[in-house]
Amino acid sequence: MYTKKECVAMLLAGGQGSRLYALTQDMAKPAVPYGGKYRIIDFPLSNCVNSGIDTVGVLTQYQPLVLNDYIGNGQPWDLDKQYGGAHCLPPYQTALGAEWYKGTANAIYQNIAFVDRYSPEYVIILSGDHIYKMDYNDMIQYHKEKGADATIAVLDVPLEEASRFGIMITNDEGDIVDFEEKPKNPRSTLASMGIYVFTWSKLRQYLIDNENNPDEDKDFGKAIIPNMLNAKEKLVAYAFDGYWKDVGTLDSLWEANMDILNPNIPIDLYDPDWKMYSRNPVLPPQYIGENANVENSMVAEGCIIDGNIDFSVIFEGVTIEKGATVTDSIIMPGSVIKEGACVEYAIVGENSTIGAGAHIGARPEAVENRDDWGIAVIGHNVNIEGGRVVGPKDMVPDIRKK
Amino acid sequence: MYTKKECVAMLLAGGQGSRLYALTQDMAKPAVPYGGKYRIIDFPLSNCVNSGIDTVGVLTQYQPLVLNDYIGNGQPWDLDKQYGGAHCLPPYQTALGAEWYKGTANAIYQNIAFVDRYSPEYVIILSGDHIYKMDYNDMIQYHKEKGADATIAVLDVPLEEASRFGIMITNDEGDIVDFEEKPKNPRSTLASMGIYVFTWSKLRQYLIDNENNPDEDKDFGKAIIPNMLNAKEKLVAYAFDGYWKDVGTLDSLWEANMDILNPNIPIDLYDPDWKMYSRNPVLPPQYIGENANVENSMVAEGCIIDGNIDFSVIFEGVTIEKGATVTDSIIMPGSVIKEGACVEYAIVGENSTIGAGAHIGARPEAVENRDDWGIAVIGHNVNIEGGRVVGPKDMVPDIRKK
Amino acid sequence: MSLNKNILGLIFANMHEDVVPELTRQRTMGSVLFGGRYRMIDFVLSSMTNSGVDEVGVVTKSNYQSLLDHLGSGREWDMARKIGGLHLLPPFSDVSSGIYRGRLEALYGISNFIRASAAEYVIMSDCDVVTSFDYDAIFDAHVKSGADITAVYARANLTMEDASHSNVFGIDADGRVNNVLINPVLSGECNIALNTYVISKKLLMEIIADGAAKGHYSFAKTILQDRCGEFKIVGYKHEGYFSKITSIKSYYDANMALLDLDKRSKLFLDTNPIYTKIRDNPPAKFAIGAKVKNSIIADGCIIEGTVENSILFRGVKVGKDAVIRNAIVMQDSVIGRKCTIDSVITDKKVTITDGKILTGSANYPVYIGKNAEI
Amino acid sequence: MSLNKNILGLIFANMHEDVVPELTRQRTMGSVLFGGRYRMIDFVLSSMTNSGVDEVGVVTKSNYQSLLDHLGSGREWDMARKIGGLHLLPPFSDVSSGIYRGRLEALYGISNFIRASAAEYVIMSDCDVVTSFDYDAIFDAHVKSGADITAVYARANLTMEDASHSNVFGIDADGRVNNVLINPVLSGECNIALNTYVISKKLLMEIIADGAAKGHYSFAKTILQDRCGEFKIVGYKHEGYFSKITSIKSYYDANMALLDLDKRSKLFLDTNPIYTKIRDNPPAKFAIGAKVKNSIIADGCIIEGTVENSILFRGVKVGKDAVIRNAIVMQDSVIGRKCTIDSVITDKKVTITDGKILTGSANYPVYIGKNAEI
Repeated sequence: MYTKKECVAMLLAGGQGSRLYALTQDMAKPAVPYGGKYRIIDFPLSNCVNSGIDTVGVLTQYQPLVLNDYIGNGQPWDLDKQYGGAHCLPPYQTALGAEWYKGTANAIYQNIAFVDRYSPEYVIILSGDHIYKMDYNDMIQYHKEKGADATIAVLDVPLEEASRFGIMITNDEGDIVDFEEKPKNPRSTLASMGIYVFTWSKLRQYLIDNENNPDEDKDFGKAIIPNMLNAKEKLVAYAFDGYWKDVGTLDSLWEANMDILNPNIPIDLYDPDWKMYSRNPVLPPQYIGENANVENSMVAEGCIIDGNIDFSVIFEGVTIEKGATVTDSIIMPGSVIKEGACVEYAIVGENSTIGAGAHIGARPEAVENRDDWGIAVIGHNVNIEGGRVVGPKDMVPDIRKK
Repeated sequence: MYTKKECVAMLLAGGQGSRLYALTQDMAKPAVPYGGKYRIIDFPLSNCVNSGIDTVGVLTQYQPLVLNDYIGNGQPWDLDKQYGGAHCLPPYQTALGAEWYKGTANAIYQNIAFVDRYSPEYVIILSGDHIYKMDYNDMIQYHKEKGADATIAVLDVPLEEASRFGIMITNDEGDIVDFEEKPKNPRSTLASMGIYVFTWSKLRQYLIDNENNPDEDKDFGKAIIPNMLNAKEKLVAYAFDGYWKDVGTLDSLWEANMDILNPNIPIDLYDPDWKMYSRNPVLPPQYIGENANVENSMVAEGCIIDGNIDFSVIFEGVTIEKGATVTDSIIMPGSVIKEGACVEYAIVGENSTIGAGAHIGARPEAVENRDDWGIAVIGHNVNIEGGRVVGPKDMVPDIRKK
Repeated sequence: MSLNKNILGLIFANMHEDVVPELTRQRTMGSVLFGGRYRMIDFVLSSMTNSGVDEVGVVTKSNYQSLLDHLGSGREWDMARKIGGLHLLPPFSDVSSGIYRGRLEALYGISNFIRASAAEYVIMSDCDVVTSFDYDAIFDAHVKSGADITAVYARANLTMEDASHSNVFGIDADGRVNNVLINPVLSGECNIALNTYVISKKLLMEIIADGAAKGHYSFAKTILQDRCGEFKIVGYKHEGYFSKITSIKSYYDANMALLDLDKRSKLFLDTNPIYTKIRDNPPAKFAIGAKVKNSIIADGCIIEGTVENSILFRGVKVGKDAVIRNAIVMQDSVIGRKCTIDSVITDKKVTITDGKILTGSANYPVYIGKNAEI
Repeated sequence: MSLNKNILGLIFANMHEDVVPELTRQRTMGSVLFGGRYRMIDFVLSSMTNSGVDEVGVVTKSNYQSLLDHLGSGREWDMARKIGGLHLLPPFSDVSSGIYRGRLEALYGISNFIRASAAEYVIMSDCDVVTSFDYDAIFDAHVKSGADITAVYARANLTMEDASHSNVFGIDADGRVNNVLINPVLSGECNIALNTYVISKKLLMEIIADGAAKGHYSFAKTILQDRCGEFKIVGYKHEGYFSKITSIKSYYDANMALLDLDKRSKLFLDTNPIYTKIRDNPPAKFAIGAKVKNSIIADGCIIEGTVENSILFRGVKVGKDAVIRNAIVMQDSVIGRKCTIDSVITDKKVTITDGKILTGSANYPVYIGKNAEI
C-alpha cells in the first residue's frame, strides 16, 4: 500500500466553460449534468478506476463548491483510498504569496509536491470536458513500449474539422515530428484529445523550466509540447478510435446527450464491463402515469411523468405533467414541465419550471432562416411563466446571479 | 437527515502562523503538531463532535495541502456525514473573478452559499489556533437563553496581560457594551477567545453590508463586532474558565506542550468523556530499550527509545539513541536524535535528524543574560550534523525551501 | 441537541418470514425486495437515520448473506459511523447467541451488545411494515407518558387472513394496552401492532434476564400478553401511511399501492428519504415502441415493449412486443420478446424466454422463483 | 497493473483455536490480541492489503462478535471498498452454511460467495501465524510452477509440542509436496506448514463439490494428504520472520520476541505496514518515578511504576511502585500500586488491586482471564 504508484492522473477541472453560458453560472464545466444521471467529470473519473488508476488529483479553481462536494472523498468512484484516491487541489497561498492557476501547465507545476508524494513513473493529464470511454492503461502500456517521453492521444478527424484542433504530424513510426495549434491548412488529421501521458521525471523538469521562463505561456499545448519537440524528446501519438466528444459548447453538449439515445453510436452506458460511476441521488423510482407516452428516451429516478417524451434525456426528480410535450431535449434534475407546455430542441437547467402552455425552442424545419435556429437554453433555477414563448437559440439565465 | 442544522461551525484555518517561522514553512498553523499525536486543529474539530455539531466548514488558504489531506473526508473525527460533515473551503474563482480571503469576515462572506445549504439558526466561528476543550453546545444554549444576536466567549485574564487581547466591557447582565482591541489601559479583564456564536440571519446581513463597504476592514474584530455594537444589537459575553491557550508563538506552542505534562493544569487528554480525535499513524507500538530512562513525558507509537527523556513530548516514529538526552523539549514525528546528542528547551520539527553529540538549546540558568535565552527551534526535514551546537533562541529552518 | 447516544435501535431482520415463505427461502424478511429498488429493512433503517438514531443493531438468524451484502458498512444510511453506527448481530457471534425461538431469546443472545451500549433507551422494530416511522415523536410520547413499554400500533381494517399473522391490542381510554391478542381469529377495524417498541435499557435488561431464567422466549406472549397488567404498556398510534405484510397477497397489494401517486407521496416524504444500496445503474431507457402506463420503473431498465400497472425493479429488460401487466418484476429479470405476463411476481434474475405467456390473478399472483428460466 | 480482481483472499478466523483455549474462550483465533496493539488477523489481512488482494472473505464459525467489532467496515485495512473489499462470512448466513467441522466443509458453506467472485485464483490463510506474507511473490510462484495447489511452508525447528499442533510437509527435489504429516509426533528441523494455500478458483470449486458429495470435511486430510500424489502440490518456502502459535507458551514467546529489535524490524517492514483498528488513545504517559526497560508500550498507557521485559497493550495503567516483569498485559488492564507481577499474561480489562503479587515462570506463564479482578 505504501509503495509508489505507477501512474498518477491529474485532471484539469478548473474550466469555467464560459461557452456553456447559463449552465455554468455557478458551477464549473466538469460539474455540468450529462446523460440523465452523470456529470461530465464522471467520465474521466470512471475511466481512471476502470483503467486501474487509483490516484487522481482534481485541479479546481472556478466555482469549486459544487465540484468539491460532488467528488467528496471519491467514494462513488471507489477512489476513497487510504493511500492515493481522489483529491481536490485548489490554488493556494504559500509563504511566497498566493497564485491562481495561470494555465494548464502552471496548475500541474503548483502541485508538483502532490505528485511527488506518490513517486510515480508516469503522469497522465486529463481534462474534465470530454465524454468518452478509454482504457488509459492501454495508453500507458503503449507509452512504455515506445519508450516515449510523452504520449498524446489523438483522434483521426475529418479534414474539414481538423483546423479546429491541435494537430499532430507524425512519421511512419507514429512519432510526433511537429505540432500545429488550429492550423488553417492542416498537414494531418490527427487531432489531440488533450490526454497526455508523460514520464514524470521529464515533465517535472519541463514544468520547472517553463515556470522559470516568464515569457512563455504556462500551457501544455502552447509551451510544454513545443518545448519538448524542440528538445528532440520522444513524443508519440496514441491513436484512439472510440467515441469522444468535447462538450465545450451548448450544441455539442446537446449532441452528446442525443448520441446516447442513438443505438448506432458507440457510447454504451449499460456495458457491465466498463461501468460509469456517479454520485447516486436518494429518490424513489420513477413513476410513469396513465397519460404518458415515452419513447426513444432516458428517464432517471424520482421522475413523475404523465406527459409525452420523445428523443429526450430526463434527469432525476423531473416532473412532466399531463399534456406536456418534451422532444429532442434535455431536462436537468428537479425541473418541472407544467401541463400543456412544449419543450423542443432545448436544454432546461436544474430546478427550473416551465409554466403551463409555455413553448421553449423550435424544430429546425419550423424556422425560415436556418441561421436563426439553435438550441434554446433555460438556465438553472429559472421560472418560465405560463404561456411564455422562448424561441430557438434563446437563452434565459438565472437572473438571481449577477 | 435532510432537515436543517441547528448550528454550523466555520473554522478559520487559513492562518500562515508566521510567528511560528520554521514550523510553518510548508504547512498552515492549524496543521502544526501538538501534544504527541495531535495537530492544533484536532482541538476545535473534536470539540465540535463532542458538542454535537456535525457540520464544519474549514476555511483554508495558506499551504492547504497538509491540512486538506489531514482533514480528508473528516472520518477520523466522525465528521464524514452524508449531509453535513467536514468540508475544506478554499478561496475560489467565480464568473466575476477570483478573490483570496481578505479577512476573517470576508472568508465567511465568500462562503455564505455553503452555510445557506444547511439553513442553520446559528453559526459558530472558530479558529484553528487554540488549544482548549469546550462544550460549544453550552455556549449556544447560553446564546439562545439570552436571546442574543452574537455571543462572544471570553476568558478572565490577569490585568497585566489584558492589553494583548481584544477586551470586552460588559454590564451587570453580561451584555457587551463596548469592545477595545488591545487597549493600553484595559477597562476590563474579559479577553475575547475568538469564538463567536451568531444568529445566522443577523450575521449574514452584516457580512453583506461589510462587503459592500469598501472602506471597512473585512474582519470580525475590526468591523463586524463594532458595527453590531454601534447598531445596538444584543451582544453578550460567555465566560469560559477552562484551559485555553493561543499557540501563536513558539514560546506559547512550547508551553502548551509542557502544560500537558503538568498534572495541575486542566488539559486532560485521557478523559474518556471528552475524547480528542486525530488521524492515527500506522505504526507498531513504541519500544523502550535497555538503556532508556523516561520520566514526566509522553511518547507516541512507533518510537524507539534507548536514551534519556525528561519533561518532553515525543511524537510518533521518533528514534532516540543510546546516550542521547532530551529534556524540556518537543520532538515532532519521524525525527532522530543520535547517540550522545543533547536537546534541551527545544522544538525539533518533523523528520529532522540531530547528529551524534550535537547540542540543541540550553537551560535558562545556563545563559548569562536572560534576554539571550529562548526556545531553540529546528525546522522540518533538517539535518543537524554531529557535534554542532545550536544555541538557545536559535532557529534552523529547512534550507530546501525558498 | 439530537437523540444521539441516547437511543439504541434494534432491528430484527428474520422475524415474520413465515408470512412470505416464497420470498424468504434464500433471504431474510429484511432483505425481501420492495417497491422497485428497496429491501424491506430500508424503511425501518432509514426511519432510524432520519430520526437521529445512529446506533443500530441488526439481529439475524439465518439466510442473511443477502442482508449483509445489502447493508455493507451502512454507508448509504449514514450509519458507517465511527461513534455508534450499524452493528450486525448474527447467531453464534457471541457465547450467548445461537438460533433463537423468539424475540426474547434473540435479545438474550445479544445482551452483551445491549449492555455495552451507552444508550438509555432501546427502540425495537421488525421488517414487516412498509412505512416511514417518526421515532422522534414515538420516543417523545414514551418519555411523556412515563410508560414502561410503548407499543406502536395503527388503526386499520383487518381481514381474517391478515389477523392470523398479526397481533392486536386492546387499548383503554387512557391509551394503555390492556389486552394483547396474538394471531387472533377476527376481522374488522382494530388496533394492529406494528411490532415496534420503546423501552428503557434498564427494564429491557431485567426482562431479558428474567426471561432467560424462566426459559421464556416470546416477547409478545410472556411480556406483552401475560404481563400487560403489571407493566405500563402504552399504545402509540402511528398515523402515517403504512402497509403491513402478512401474506404474498398483501405483499403484492402493498407494492401495487405505490402506483397511487397519493400513497406514493405519503410514503416517500421529502423530510424522510428512504435510503437503499447503490447500484450504479444508468437511467431507465425507453426504446422505440415502448409503451409504459401507470408503472414504476427503476434505474437500469431497458424497455422495448408494453408495461402497464406494474413495478419493474432495477436492471429489468423487456423485449420488443412483450406485454407486462399487473406484475412485479424483480431486479435483473429478462422478459423476452412477445411474452405476455399478467399478475405475476418474478423474483430476481428470472428469464422468461420469447413468446411465453404467464397469467395469474390479482388475488392469486403467480410467483416465479429466483434465477428461474421459463 | 495490480492483482486487483484476479485474486480472492479467504481468511479462516476460527481455525486452531484449540491451541490457545484460554485466549479463545470468548473470541476467535483471529481476534486474539498480539504485540501490544494487534489482533492475530491483522497480520494476514494487512499482508493482503499490501499485496493488492482487495477482495477478501473472512470465514467465521462462533464467538466472532469481537472480530466483527475489530474489523468494522475494513476501513483501516483499506478494505471498505465499493468494488471488492471485505466480506464477513458467518455461519447460517447462506442456506448452505452452518457449523462446519473443517476447512473443506467451511468452504462448502461459502461456495456461493466464491462462485460469485470474479477472481480466477483464491488465496487461503489462517490466523495462527504472525508474519508479513508477500502474497505477490507466492502468487507469482504459483503461476510459474504450474501447480494445482501452492502450499506455503517455513523451514524451522519444531519441538514435540509444536509438532503436535502443526502439519509438516515432505518436499522432493523439485519442490513438490510428496508427503503431508498432520499433527505428527516428531521434533527437529522440518518443513512446517503455514496454513496458506493458493489454488485456482476452478479447481477449488471442483474440490468443494467433490468433498460435499463424499462427506469429507478436512482439506489437510482428504486433499493435501490423501491426494498429494494426484494433485501437483508445490511448496513455497516463506523466508521472512514468523512465529506460529501452537500453545500458550509459544504465544508468550512470540510476543516476547518483539523485544528483540532485530526481529521487530523484520516483522514491521516499512513496505508492509500492519494495520489495525484505531482506538484514539493519547500517547503513552510516563510519570515521575516511571522506570521502563526493554518493553513495548502501546498508546494510552499511563505508567507510574516499573516495567521490564514486558508488553503493555493499549490503555494499561501501572500504579506507583508497581513492578511488572516478563509480562503481557492486555488492553485496559489496571495494575495497582505496589503490585508485583512476573511472568504473567493478563487478558483484557483485568484489575490487579494494590499490593498483590503474582508470579509465573517463563515456561509456564500465569494466565488471568478477561475482566478478572484480583
